[in-house]
Amino acid sequence: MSYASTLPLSAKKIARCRSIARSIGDVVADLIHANSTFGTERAVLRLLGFNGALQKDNLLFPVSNFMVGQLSETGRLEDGALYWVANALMTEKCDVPALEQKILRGQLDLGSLPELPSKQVDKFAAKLAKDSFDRLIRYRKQRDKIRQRQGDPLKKGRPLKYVIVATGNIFEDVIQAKSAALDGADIIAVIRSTAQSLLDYVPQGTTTEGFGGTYATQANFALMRQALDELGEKEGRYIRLTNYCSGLCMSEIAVLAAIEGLDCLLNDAMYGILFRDINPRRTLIDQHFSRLICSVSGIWIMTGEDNYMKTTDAVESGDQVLASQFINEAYALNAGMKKSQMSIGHAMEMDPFYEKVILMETARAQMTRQIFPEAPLKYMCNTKYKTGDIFFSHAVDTIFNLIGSLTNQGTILLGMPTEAIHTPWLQDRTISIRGANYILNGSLGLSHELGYRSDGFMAKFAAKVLDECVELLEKIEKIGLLKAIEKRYFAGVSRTVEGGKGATGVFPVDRNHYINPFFELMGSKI
Amino acid sequence: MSYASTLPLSAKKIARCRSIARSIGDVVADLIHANSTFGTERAVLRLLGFNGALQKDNLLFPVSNFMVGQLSETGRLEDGALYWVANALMTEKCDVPALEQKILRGQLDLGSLPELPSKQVDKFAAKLAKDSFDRLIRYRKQRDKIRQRQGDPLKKGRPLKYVIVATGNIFEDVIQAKSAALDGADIIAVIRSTAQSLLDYVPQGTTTEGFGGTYATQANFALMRQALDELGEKEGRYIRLTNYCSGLCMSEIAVLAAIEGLDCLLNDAMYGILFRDINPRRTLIDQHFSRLICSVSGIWIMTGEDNYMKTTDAVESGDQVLASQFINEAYALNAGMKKSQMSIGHAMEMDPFYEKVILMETARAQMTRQIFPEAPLKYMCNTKYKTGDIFFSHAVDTIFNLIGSLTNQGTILLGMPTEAIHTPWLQDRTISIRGANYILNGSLGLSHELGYRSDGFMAKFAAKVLDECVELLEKIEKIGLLKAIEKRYFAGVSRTVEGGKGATGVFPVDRNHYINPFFELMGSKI
Amino acid sequence: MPKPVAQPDLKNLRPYGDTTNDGAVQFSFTLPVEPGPKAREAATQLVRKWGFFDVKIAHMSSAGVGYSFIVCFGRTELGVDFTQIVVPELSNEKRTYKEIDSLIAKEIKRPVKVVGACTGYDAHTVGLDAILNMKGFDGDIGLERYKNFRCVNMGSQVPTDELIDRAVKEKADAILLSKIVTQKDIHITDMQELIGKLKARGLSDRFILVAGGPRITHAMALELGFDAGFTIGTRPSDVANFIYETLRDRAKKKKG
Amino acid sequence: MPKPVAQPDLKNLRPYGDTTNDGAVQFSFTLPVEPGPKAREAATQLVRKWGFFDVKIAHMSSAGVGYSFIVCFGRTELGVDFTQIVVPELSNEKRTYKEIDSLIAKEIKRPVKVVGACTGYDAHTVGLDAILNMKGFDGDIGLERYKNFRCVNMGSQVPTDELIDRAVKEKADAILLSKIVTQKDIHITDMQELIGKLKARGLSDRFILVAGGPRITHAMALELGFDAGFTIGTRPSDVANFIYETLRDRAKKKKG
Ligand code: B12
Ligand code: B12
Ligand SMILES: Cc1ncc(COP(=O)(O)O)c(C=O)c1O
Ligand SMILES: Cc1ncc(COP(=O)(O)O)c(C=O)c1O
Repeated sequence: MSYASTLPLSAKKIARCRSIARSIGDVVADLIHANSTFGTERAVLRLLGFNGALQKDNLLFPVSNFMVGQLSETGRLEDGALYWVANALMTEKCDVPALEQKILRGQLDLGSLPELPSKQVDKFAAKLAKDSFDRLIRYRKQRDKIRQRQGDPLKKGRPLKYVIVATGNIFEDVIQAKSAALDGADIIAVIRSTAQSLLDYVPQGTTTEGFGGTYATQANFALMRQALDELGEKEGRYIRLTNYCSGLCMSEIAVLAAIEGLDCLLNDAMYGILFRDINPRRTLIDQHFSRLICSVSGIWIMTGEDNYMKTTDAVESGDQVLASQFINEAYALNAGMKKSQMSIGHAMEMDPFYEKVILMETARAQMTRQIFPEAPLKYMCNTKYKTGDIFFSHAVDTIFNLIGSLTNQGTILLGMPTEAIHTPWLQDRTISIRGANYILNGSLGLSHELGYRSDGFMAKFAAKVLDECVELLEKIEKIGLLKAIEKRYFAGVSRTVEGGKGATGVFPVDRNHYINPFFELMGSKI
Repeated sequence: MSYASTLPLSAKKIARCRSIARSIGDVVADLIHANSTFGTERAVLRLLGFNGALQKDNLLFPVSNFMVGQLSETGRLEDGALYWVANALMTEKCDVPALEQKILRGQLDLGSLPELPSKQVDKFAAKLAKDSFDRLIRYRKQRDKIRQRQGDPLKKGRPLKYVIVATGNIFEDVIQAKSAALDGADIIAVIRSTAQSLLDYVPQGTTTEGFGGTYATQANFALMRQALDELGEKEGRYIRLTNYCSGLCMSEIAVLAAIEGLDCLLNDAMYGILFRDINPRRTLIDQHFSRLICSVSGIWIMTGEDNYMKTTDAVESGDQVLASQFINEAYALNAGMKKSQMSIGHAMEMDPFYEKVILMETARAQMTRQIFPEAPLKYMCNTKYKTGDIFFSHAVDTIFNLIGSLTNQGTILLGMPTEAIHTPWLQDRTISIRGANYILNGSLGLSHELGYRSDGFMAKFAAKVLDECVELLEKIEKIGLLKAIEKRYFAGVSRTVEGGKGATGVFPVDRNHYINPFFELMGSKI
Repeated sequence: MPKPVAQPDLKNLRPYGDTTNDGAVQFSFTLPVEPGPKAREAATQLVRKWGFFDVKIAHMSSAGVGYSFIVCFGRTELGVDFTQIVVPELSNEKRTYKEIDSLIAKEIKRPVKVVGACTGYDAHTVGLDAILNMKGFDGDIGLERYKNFRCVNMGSQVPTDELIDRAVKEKADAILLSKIVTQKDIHITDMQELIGKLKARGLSDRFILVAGGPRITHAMALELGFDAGFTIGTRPSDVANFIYETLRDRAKKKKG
Repeated sequence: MPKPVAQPDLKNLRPYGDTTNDGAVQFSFTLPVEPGPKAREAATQLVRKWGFFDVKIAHMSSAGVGYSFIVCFGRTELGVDFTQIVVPELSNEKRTYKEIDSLIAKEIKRPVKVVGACTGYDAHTVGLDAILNMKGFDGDIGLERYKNFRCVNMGSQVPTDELIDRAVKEKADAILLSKIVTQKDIHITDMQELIGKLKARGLSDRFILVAGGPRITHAMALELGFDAGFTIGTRPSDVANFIYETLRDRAKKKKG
């Protein structure tokens, strides 16, 4: 019997997967090149500073939506929102806040404002973009400094402990988040209210009413960020904050997160398509811009492959997960992102009553670790097979934590004993974090102690996933990603190119006039 | 880095330990040769069939105690109880039940009965012993048959799941035991009432009042055995039953267990001395006879080294545990016991908050596995560091189960979430067994999948324990076991040769007249 | 000879720890005060106030910012009369998909049509898919694979009106509604919405109405106006059988 | 602008789940009936009867021979007035062993003598040893290692009379009693026995009486006639400090 510190995986096959994924990415590049979306244009506006809102239907309605509406009505949007903002600032001879005020007060319509010579406008637009970009860089540096000053737990080289808060009320969330951090959590995820991803605007202000989560708003981000910064300062341990960057406002959320100092964002190239029935083109275009923003802001993206195993059997769907990981990686590379920012997602979602389930889960986790060696992998606990037996649930989570430690995952999304019942109570998180503290401390160094048998069950299991992934990617390459999605290659879900929400928010750009200098500033490879 | 399926442990050092342990055993052999005890003689009586009782102080007082009392008062005991029973049966011309009746009715005093020629008595005594011995063998065969017919879970080669019941009421115990078995337990241990080990007689009858446990009586054994046999028959899975064979009635319990078809007995050469302050000579003599009985009855002995870590720090006391294991093994070999009957004990008793505690526990468990390859090791869960946090407790138990599976322990004494609070409720056992079922099923084959790094932390940790054990055994050999016990070599407890309970029950035998043919019949090596 | 153990008191059914009728219960909760003797006393008094005795605070530790996490145990004599409990139960008949298929062929004499959806903002389709999709659940094949079922699975986030429109259009025999998210009782609101809108459109008795989800009980579904409610562990054949039996019984009633 | 979160209601202190004052509690218990809709209903009614609302039976599974294991959640408005809770608390002063040693030297001016034991059939010595033995507990050294403590540790299973005899013989300042087993309230019985026998022998005020164990609280110890009770997590220096302070205060009283 021979053992080694790694599972035997064919380097050639891994390289083959990467190269197919790159070519799948190239096809999507054309789409992105030729089109933009309402979401992307709103994100541009937000980058420029248009983050105010007007009262509408008892909700605060963002000015960026309003502006894109004005431009789209008169067909001006195909030149890019930036162009017309630059034009307006020049005609009105005012700055962004003043312009925003005028728009909010209904004194100005971007769609009908007189047009200045395009050369001048382009030049001014470039300057505006550069200023905004510089601002982002300043935010990033400021954040880096805070992280360093407070002490970054990442440096310990151990999995970060990630927990969610989801009371629906940002003020309760703050209590719960601070408590979790004090108990030992490293990353706080504020879960969004059910179906926020389907809203075609970002709600505004601090909010106290959500279903199964709390609205992602700039004000909520700021409130939570401040609370965690204060705690981090006191405890001498930096606490990361994350939220969801999916849905119809993907890239806008990225902007707000960058401004408010979030550290990570749940962001996936296909999640919205598959799980939220968002138009595929809309999603693919938006994800690119959102990743450009994350990339330059030092924000980790956390991909959503864990979700695939919720609608398929995890034992069988390993190839899909892996294929998607390669695709997510390729798309992130297109956005100029560093591998160390790619928190590639996967999960422990097999039925705990399967024979050898612990072997299969370990093999899968280790395989993922080896294939994405630089990524701060995001490893998600078992959720689907959780039942109301909170004790059993805790046992499953304990094994999850151990596998996470053994296979050196970057971040472990801690399981909650009450996963099958309610969004976590304060004590659920306490129980969960105490368990994880025990495992991470007690198994320190375990990954250096044990070797994998080279001809064992685990080695074969992992090799099979890789083999199947090569096949799957080859099939996808042949028919194209969009066709593959239609044919249920991922998560057993079918979506068509024209279907889904937000399709009308995609528009072809006028390649001669359209400007979005952020692409270049942010290092887009597209 | 190199890995292997085992930890690198010096075979030479292991052999050295065994040889010292044997010599420590030889010294004790002299003690056993020259002495007997009240307990041993009562066990002889019980083997012969004297298991009735008389009412005394509202409790049933065993006839065997009464008979030993009669013999001891007139100095006849030094010839052995068997001798005088044979004499009585011959003078009275009756059988055992009739003789027992006469004694119970107070019609007969063994101490003053006329004495027949010793040759005749010896011969008849030999026949009596042979008959009793044959009866034991019949019980054993009957049990073997039941085990085989119902299906022995031992054959699956996986750790057996051991749980305790301890309501204090044998009828509740039966409900709880059957429930545990149905949930998946393989071995049921009925915990004895607090301090039964200090009683110098075995209580009689079914009992419903105990503190933290239920009295070990023949009737209780029978009731539980029947319940488990019925369930085993229905479920097609044999359920083992165990109890405690320690204290002042060590060998008597062994007899009753053999008669009533128990499968295992908690039985340790030193437990009574160290933890119950029972006289060392008394314990060492009794343990030998109890093991002879277990040996021929096919009963596993389960040794009590887990206890050492309760009064010392488990990280530091590995050498004591290992030394005691070697000594227990040597003593069991002296009783002619097969290694496959020696359920050598150890435990996972380190503070769960120690860094690398999981590595240390795994190394220890694997080391024990390698040193006693044929023994159905008894591996005990964490108890001392359990707190009232039942969730944390369950997490610790989950890891215990995994280590038990990984290192192929023979029996795992499942932890209870409520260990720090009360003797288990029905649901505590359900929770515990469900967790263990998950782990044992999910980690099937894990021990064949992972290798140990040969120069790692675990390898060094285990090697150090072995090194220290050699040293410790050498010191013990030099000063003798009894002196070593006095000097707190084990569990940090000091006991003197003359001190402790039951010392007066030890008496020198008259080597010319004393007979106990069971020694030979049962294959004693002493 | 001691008496054997007492029997469970069904007239005053209480929990069981290790002594029959001991009323033993485990609790855990969090108090918004720092741990310490005062919090311990508060916890003890609290559990006593809830009607428990033999209260043992087994664990108290600091949880987060100024909270105490408490595990405790207590006993009670407050039970319920089990002999008086009546709950509507679904038919106990367990039939295989083949049996159901052939019973439909024989007795209903046409394929049965069902339309299923997760309405409102609920995006949890796994439960409904488990019932409808070919693959089924727990080794029991889904309705789509029955010869005599025609299924439309509308998926998630379906507005109630669209579900009704589709059921009308397909001339469905049954509507299958899945509700997983229960926060703020949204599952009840959405179930009521279906009933209300059917009524408003005069379709109250048109379809067999079946609801399902982890927090749905048969009794509660009946109360809201559904014909059945299915919860955790439901297998497709349970649902198929219920629909078959209901159609059969309704046909009989019409005749009789 | 929405209002920030409510404050915990200390006048009616209730548990906290995820919304301040929500009264959220987790339960688990076992019912002596087979699982099923009837048992589920019984469990729901039971928890409601105990005064809880929003009762969710999260889990019910078969446990053993005819029992149901239940996990559930509920909410309550029944709280306690935290502002009215008063518990006797031990001195909050935390002193190191060196400080205590030198205070004894300065103020008591002689070594302090203590005799400790586990009485009755209790054989759990780890707790008492943790306080007395050199090694101590949790990084805090034991009383034996203090310069100004003289300790006798009688170990386990000590008859109460022997403990008193020894304390008299040693002219002890304090008796340390450890009680770990609590089944059938044996710890209370044994604690009362010590108090009773001391009284009978006219020694009621002779010793500082200290009890310890996982189910012992300071309040309960006071009630039974002890001077202090120590529970889980006690460190030797807590005990040393209490004994020192009590001796000091008694000396003062005598003088004053
Ligand atoms: C998978 C999952 C998801 C997936 C769903 C993917 C999909 N396409 O379904 C994703 C990741 C998308 C997701 C998202 C969210 N989820 Co979710 N999710 C789960 C999870 C882990 C498993 C659910 C599941 O699939 N169970 C397996 C199936 C087979 O069981 P089942 O649904 O009970 O179905 C059975 C029966 O109930 C019955 N049945 C069900 N429906 C029907 C219908 C009929 C007609 C019949 C006859 C029977 C029937 O039969 C089925 C088979 O036996 C649960 C936690 C858990 N373990 O339960 C949380 C959970 C349901 N989710 C939750 C939440 C809050 C969310 C989010 C709102 C979180 C957020 N803010 O982002 C989002 C948004 C979802 C939305 N808009 O609805 C909460 C709900 C809390 C509550 N009680 O309200 C849960 C309990 C997790 C938690 N503890 O917070 N989730
Ligand atoms: C170790 C142990 C044993 C060892 C004891 C070895 C020894 N020499 O002490 C052995 C194996 C012998 C044993 C046997 C039994 N045990 Co035991 N044992 C335990 C265990 C696992 C740990 C106790 C412990 O050492 N804790 C660590 C110490 C440091 O904590 P502590 O005792 O609480 O002490 C601290 C404080 O309480 C305080 N303190 C304690 N005493 C004192 C005294 C003074 C003066 C002061 C100031 C402070 C103080 O300070 C200490 C330090 O902070 C517990 C379970 C658990 N995890 O609690 C069961 C437990 C206590 N045992 C139990 C039982 C039932 C038994 C048996 C009766 C079982 C049986 N039928 O055989 C036997 C018989 C024992 C007997 N006759 O008393 C039950 C008690 C149930 C109950 N509530 O009544 C428990 C809770 C296990 C269970 N769930 O069933 N046990
Ligand atoms: C990448 C990603 N985005 C978003 C979400 C959350 O869902 P929603 O679409 O409701 O924001 C998830 C959930 O797991 C996710 O993985
Ligand atoms: C070998 C052995 N005997 C007996 C006991 C039980 O104690 P008691 O002496 O109270 O029977 C134990 C406890 O672990 C043990 O290990």
